[in-house]
Amino acid sequence: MRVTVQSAPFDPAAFLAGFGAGRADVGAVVSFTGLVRDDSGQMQALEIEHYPGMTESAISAIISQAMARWALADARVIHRFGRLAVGEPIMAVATAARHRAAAFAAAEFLMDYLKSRAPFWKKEIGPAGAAWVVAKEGDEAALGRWRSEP
Amino acid sequence: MRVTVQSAPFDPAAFLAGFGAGRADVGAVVSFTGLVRDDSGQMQALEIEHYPGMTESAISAIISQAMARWALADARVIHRFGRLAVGEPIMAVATAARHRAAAFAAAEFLMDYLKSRAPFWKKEIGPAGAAWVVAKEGDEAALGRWRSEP
Amino acid sequence: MITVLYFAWVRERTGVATEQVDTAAPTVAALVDELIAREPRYAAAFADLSAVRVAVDQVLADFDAPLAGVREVAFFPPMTGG
Amino acid sequence: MITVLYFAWVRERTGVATEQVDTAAPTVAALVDELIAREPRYAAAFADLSAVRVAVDQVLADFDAPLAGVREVAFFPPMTGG
Repeated sequence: MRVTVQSAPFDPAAFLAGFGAGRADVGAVVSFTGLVRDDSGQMQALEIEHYPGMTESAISAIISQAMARWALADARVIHRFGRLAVGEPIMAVATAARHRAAAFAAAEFLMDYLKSRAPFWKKEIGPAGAAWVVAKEGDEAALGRWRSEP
Repeated sequence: MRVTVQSAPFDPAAFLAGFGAGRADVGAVVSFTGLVRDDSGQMQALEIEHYPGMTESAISAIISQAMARWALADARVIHRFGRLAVGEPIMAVATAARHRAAAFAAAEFLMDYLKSRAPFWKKEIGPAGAAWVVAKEGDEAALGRWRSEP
Repeated sequence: MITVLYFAWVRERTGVATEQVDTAAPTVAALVDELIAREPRYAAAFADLSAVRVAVDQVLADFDAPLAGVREVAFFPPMTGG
Repeated sequence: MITVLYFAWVRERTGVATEQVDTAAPTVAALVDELIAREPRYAAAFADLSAVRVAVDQVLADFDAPLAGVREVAFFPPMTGG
């Protein structure tokens, strides 16, 4: 398991380097990378605030849950904070498992929980000023499927 | 869209390099890498046969379906043939979309279809000889969910 | 003495990121009531409690969580990571 | 004249990867019948047709696919890529 929280940019390819490699019990690696999107064409930057101290422990707890539930061989999360430009990677997760269904499910689980349970807050900076991103109702609802499934 | 079919080993990190980067309309990139697993502890190699000529066109057709269905910004597939050692990457897919649900679904769709609709055949080489991998009933069944969902 | 932290727009309303609060409040909810009674900026921050989340000693908690032995309480909007 | 290809264990049973077949068979199924009638190795390859897949001019097809104008037919087991 590896958790990285940093303000510096990261390269998604480098984040994956060597992950899950050279092991006879890993048949599937899934990665997700979230990038700064600009739907309006007006965004100047994305600012991410976080809760130093709690961030790493909250992410580690989420990863531990996923690793136990899907018997993952490994999992890795990186998340940036500070000021990001449009197109830059915000965060990434990677999961390694025996089979692909587990690797996919665990990566989606990590994303759903990171979105609503890791202490990050996004603010969009545009020409008219700054606006905090509002959590979607769907984000909380997405957690429901992980409670109902076996 | 990029399709690569090769016998040479590939680096999953290099496969992802630059994918989906620097675009304002991409918020989510998902990748899957399949690796040679050895459950028995006795496998000496995996040999993959393919149908030159049909392979690239079959994969391209599957990617085109996924790109249209999820309005993907980009998608990429690499698949090896020939002799592979335990732990080596067999193949990888990557999808880039506006939102993460589309990127995840498209990557799973590509995997399900590549498994049963791209002309590759795997043979496991062990101390007792060689055995063709038998397609699982579940592989064909997995395609069903993509027909029923909207 | 409890360290209280505020994040995102909760922080912008209280005007402070972190402060030491001398309190005997038995629960998070009681602490919030004390803060609201102090100054209008706290009343603004806690005007809609359904929009505020709380962590006690860096673990997500409810407003009825007890404060006995607690060193750090944080208030913030629903998280928007990922 | 049709180019016929065999892959994986179908190829191992026919003993040949590719061959030119002079045929007037109207469908894939009729071509299979012709091959089976020729030599036991074809009968072995096509003993269980439910385990054999076919591609016509490099596109997956059914056994009742017509062969008029077709240049290439391939037989193989269910695919195991990915």
